[in-house]
Amino acid sequence: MAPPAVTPASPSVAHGKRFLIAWIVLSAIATPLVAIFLGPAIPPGNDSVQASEQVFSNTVMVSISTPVCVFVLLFLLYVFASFRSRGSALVDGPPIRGDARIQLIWMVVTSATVLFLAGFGTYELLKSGSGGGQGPNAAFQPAGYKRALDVQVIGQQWEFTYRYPTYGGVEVPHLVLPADTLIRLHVTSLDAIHSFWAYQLGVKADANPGVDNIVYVETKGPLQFDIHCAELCGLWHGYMFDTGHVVGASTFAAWIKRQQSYFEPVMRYLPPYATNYLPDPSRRAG
Amino acid sequence: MSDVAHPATEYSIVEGEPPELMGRNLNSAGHLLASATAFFFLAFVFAYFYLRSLNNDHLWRPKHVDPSLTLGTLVMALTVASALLVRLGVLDHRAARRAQWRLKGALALVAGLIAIVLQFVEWVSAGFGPADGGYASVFIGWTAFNVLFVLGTLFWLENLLATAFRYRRIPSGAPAPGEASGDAGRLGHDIADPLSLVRSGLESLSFYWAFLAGLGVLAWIVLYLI
Amino acid sequence: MSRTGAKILGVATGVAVAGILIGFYIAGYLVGNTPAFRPTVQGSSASPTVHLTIETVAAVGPTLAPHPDWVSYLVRNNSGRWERSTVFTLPAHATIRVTIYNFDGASGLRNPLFGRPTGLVGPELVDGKPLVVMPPDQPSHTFAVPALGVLVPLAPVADNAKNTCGYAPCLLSMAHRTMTFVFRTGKKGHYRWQCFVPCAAGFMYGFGGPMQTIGYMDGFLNVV
Amino acid sequence: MSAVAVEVRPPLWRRLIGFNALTAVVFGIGGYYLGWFIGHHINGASVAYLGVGGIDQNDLSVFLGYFLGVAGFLIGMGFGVYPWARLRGYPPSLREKEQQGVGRYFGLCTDHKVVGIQYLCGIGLFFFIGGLNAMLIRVELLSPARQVFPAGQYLTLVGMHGTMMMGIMSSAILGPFANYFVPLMIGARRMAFPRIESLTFWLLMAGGAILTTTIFFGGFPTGWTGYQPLNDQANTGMDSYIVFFALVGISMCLLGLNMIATIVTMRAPGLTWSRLPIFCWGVLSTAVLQLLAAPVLIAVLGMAMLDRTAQTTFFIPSGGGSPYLYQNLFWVFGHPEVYILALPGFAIVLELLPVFARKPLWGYRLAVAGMLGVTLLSWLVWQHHLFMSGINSNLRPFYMLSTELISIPTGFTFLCGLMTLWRGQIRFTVPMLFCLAWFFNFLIGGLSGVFLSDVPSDVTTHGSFFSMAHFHYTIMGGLVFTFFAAIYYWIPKMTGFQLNERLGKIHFWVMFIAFNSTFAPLFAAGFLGQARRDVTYPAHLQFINDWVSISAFVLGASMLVFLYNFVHSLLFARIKAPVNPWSSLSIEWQLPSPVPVHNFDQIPVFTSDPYGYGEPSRPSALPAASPAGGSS
Repeated sequence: MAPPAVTPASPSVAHGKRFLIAWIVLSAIATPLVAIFLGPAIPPGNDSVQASEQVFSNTVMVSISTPVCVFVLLFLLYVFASFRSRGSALVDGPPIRGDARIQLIWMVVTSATVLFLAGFGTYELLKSGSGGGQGPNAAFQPAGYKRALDVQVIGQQWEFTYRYPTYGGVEVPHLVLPADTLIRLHVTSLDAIHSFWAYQLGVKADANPGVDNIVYVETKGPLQFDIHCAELCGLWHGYMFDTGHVVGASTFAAWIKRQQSYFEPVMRYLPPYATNYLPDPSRRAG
Repeated sequence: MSDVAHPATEYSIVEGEPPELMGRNLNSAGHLLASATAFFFLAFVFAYFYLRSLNNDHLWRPKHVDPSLTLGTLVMALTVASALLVRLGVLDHRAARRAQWRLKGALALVAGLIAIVLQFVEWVSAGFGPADGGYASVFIGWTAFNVLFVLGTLFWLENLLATAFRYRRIPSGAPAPGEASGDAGRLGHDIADPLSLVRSGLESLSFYWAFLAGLGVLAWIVLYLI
Repeated sequence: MSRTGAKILGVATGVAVAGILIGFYIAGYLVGNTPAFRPTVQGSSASPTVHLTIETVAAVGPTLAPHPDWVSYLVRNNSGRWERSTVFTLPAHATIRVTIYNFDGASGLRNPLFGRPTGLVGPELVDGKPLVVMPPDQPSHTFAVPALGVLVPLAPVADNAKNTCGYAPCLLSMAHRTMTFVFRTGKKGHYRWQCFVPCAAGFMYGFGGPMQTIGYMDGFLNVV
Repeated sequence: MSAVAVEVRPPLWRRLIGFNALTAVVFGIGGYYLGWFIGHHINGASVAYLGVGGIDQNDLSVFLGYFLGVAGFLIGMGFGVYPWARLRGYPPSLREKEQQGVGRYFGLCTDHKVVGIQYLCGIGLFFFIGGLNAMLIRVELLSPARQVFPAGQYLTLVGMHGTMMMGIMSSAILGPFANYFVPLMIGARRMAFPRIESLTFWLLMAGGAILTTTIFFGGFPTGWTGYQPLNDQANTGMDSYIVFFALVGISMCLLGLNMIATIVTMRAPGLTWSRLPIFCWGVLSTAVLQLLAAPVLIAVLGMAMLDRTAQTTFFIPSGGGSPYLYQNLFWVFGHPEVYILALPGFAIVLELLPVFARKPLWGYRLAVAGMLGVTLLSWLVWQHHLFMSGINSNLRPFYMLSTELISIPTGFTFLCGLMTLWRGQIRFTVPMLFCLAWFFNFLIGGLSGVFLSDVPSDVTTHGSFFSMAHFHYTIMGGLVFTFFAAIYYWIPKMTGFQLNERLGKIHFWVMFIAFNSTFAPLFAAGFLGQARRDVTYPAHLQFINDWVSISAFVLGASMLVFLYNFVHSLLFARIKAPVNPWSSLSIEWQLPSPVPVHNFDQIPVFTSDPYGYGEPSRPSALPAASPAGGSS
């Protein structure tokens, strides 16, 4: 059996008050520091409106996380320093089995935080789509979406190609976008599931076969950005990357003209532009 | 050194267990198994309605994909009948009408087996293959896995029937013969009353089999009627 | 003491068995490595030139691979023999003159865009004639290096051709089409190349098996 | 056994013949080839897909081979004896003959304590194989472009690591520790279904072996999620994945069923629901998830199997199916699965803290509510894995909310754990260190999870190394750390021998530091644009990746420290452990070490929960006054 243990006399120090004051002070110092210095440094940067919104979201997240993080870590450190068992004798702590008040406060605080986060996320999401794939029929569209330039992103094993329906449906192997324009990307796939990730633009949308996954992005100034597949799609998934460009309007016009003329011969073989293409799995000569 | 156990204890002393424990275990197992089964077929129900709502490439259900309603209804009806018979068998067993339970149990087993045979007939005569669109896929998948579950349950039923037949001459409550556990290497026997265990298994089986038959009715409604 | 000895022996055996298993395990992964083929380099080191001769076969045959009926690329090595390697070591900023003999029939492209050759120096010649675009039902395969922008569709052997090649190695006396083209390697790096035609029949979407195994329809250009 | 004269042991070769692991392996291999030949007989060399054939891929023969192999394996293990007896009408036996000696660890044994130790070793084996895969992955990622393993092999490594860890480790606590200690904690002599208990273990082992054979079939390219239609497209190596995960699913489902039945029906007198040890509550909630989530996985894998063999088109959009169907169903299983991995961690932490803080568990009811809340909410969040997939985009706010709601019940666990420490008399033993590390790891994991649950922040982090680091913090930091806590805590009871405390502390500190040094930088790597499962990455991330790789090797080395400690302490040093080295009040520590076969002379009667530290009425369980059999 366990040796008889001694319950220590009730502590004279107001541990709870001491800890709470330390937490509030530390959080009050750390949170603004994190919000001002760390938050804006979190990628993906400010190269598109959506990317900027993500940075703002990340800043809010990391700022709210800071007091939580400080609370738990400080609590652990405080406990380690104050309540370690000293000496070799086995001593029992006070038999406290709970405290309804603390439980209630904790529930209220965590629930409020969580509800705030969910509300904030929803607001950010509905404002502009925030750069994530939102499928063919999202209820909320960003302002001015009717004037957006349509560009189709076609994932296939293992390359992205792009179609510009407003420019005769020309299809090209590299992505170039005009600057300062709201763009509606229609992401789809011809075979497995891919994910179109334009890192600096803050865009990620899965390419599913037979699905028109729409994502809005509003470009800013000229930019070179990385495109990468972010959903495992087979052997060359790791090599399914490319570099895209955001260019001025005149450069874009010249570029699209060059593409139209180079890919003119293949235009008559391309299927008519559609929001998705269903490949026929049985049509193979073998 | 310890109040509750010592390293070396006569094993035979600790052997006895409260006899109703097996019944309670089987009862809870029957319910848990039923809930797991429900989640299993939930996947197929979801697949049915999901693929139907998407109707990709208009291949949800081409015209010729139309399994025989007659055979489907027969399969369903036989399953339900079998479950009913088992339920009635339980009532017989409770009322110590053991010969009648054995008869109903055997009939239930036969009904279940015929249902499986008819299911095979339906697959062979369906006039469409698994590759003919979303409905065909769900139909084949759902019925195939249903047959597996039904087979397992019928095996359970057969076990109880076999025990009931084997010990049909032993009066209820009497100790079982030495080979009761079926394990030749075993010295003693731990089963006081094999027929009481048939009862506990039967109660549990009856619940599960009724549940599975209910899932069969659901499958019939979903796959044939809507 | 002998008990301890037995235990030590037991643990040592365990360690040895584990070591051997781990060795086999890692080796199992490494054997998938296709040996690289290094063609001879001609010309000055400032403007090196490499000639690559490649053939595509409908079935690689029992002598060359563990999967005899997989479709595959083969390369003519420096001693003139056909070798199943798809990893080529090439110099940087070099001119690569490629000849591809295609012995396979038409499969058809999923994306018709890939019927248009891109990224070449000069035109792609099919049996000596320059190619502008290939209709999407035609190509057997493509030779594509996306990171270099290179894409070359391969013309098929006609369905009714006589003397078709069943499996490798195929002789030039058999029915085939010849593609010649020139491209330039860029800066140093590892470039994957692949086929874009769903040519691996028998698999969903034609992109399984050889299409997803290095050494058949996929490979690397190690530009050094 | 009763008074039988000392038996003369038959010679070794005689003991090897019979139902045991050796026979099982032989039968398993035989069964595989039988199935393989049947499959080829039915289909020839190739499954003709949609009428187009000609490639030597016959998935049917591989599946049949695996199924008959597993059947042969189980029959060889002795699982055929019972159904065969039942088929002929013999009634069930409550206990099979208990075996003696080392042999019982290599066969069907219905003693829950033997199964617990089997699980510990078996899971440990596959944990090390999975860990070795991780080491190989990090070798590959030392360089941004150079290929150590060819691209396809790399994907197989990634897939095997993920699948092995997710599959095998979902029984990491429930397998060894719940099987061993739940019957003890609730005052029972056995699990409700001892044969099923053994079956879950051997199914898991058969599955692990099958997954390892994927190398011979060309591996599989899909990672642990097995997304369609890549899954339909892949080599026969994919079949190993499907069979493995289906076996794991069956094993998990039965394990959960057995646990629930045991806890519900077999509690000793006086052990009311509010006296149940918190570990049992954690096991119960995990078991509920296992019981209900695993069938969905089995069903969706069944569909994938039919797609690959019978050529149905569940997941092929141009055949009337949809890949979304797979994603939905997989994550309906997949998210509860994540909590199947995390909840036992909560349970271990809350169970161990009172012992080492010498205080009652703070807020017992809140802790239970937290676990049950997680159990419930984990069913409502699965589409947050599909935030970027374009599916049901108008439901994203709901899934965002439900996902973030989970942090409330998780917060209960934190509150209860932290408040148990408050004013305690904390002893920093090795198990306690691992539990305390859980707070740190799960804090980071949980906070990073908030980024992933928020759609705008998720855009960049989704599918990147950020999410990978997140779930390693929650699963490795949450499960594996508590797994080791449980090992260090309970091994003295399971074996009767002490583990070396000094080595344990070295293990802890190396593991803790290396773990954080491995996964913390990966948050940055993800934010900087490194996608998961990529064999390449941008060149400017090489420093981070090299740092991570080296830390990962140190992390791997820390496991070797543990292994050395384990083998050395239990085989060579063999220092007898005190019966109750931690002075715990829990009932398993009142039993002799190792626990006798029958557990209890008499079924105990419980008078309180086992957390009465510092309270005057200490004993939580009394020996029953009446002889055995008088329970409830």
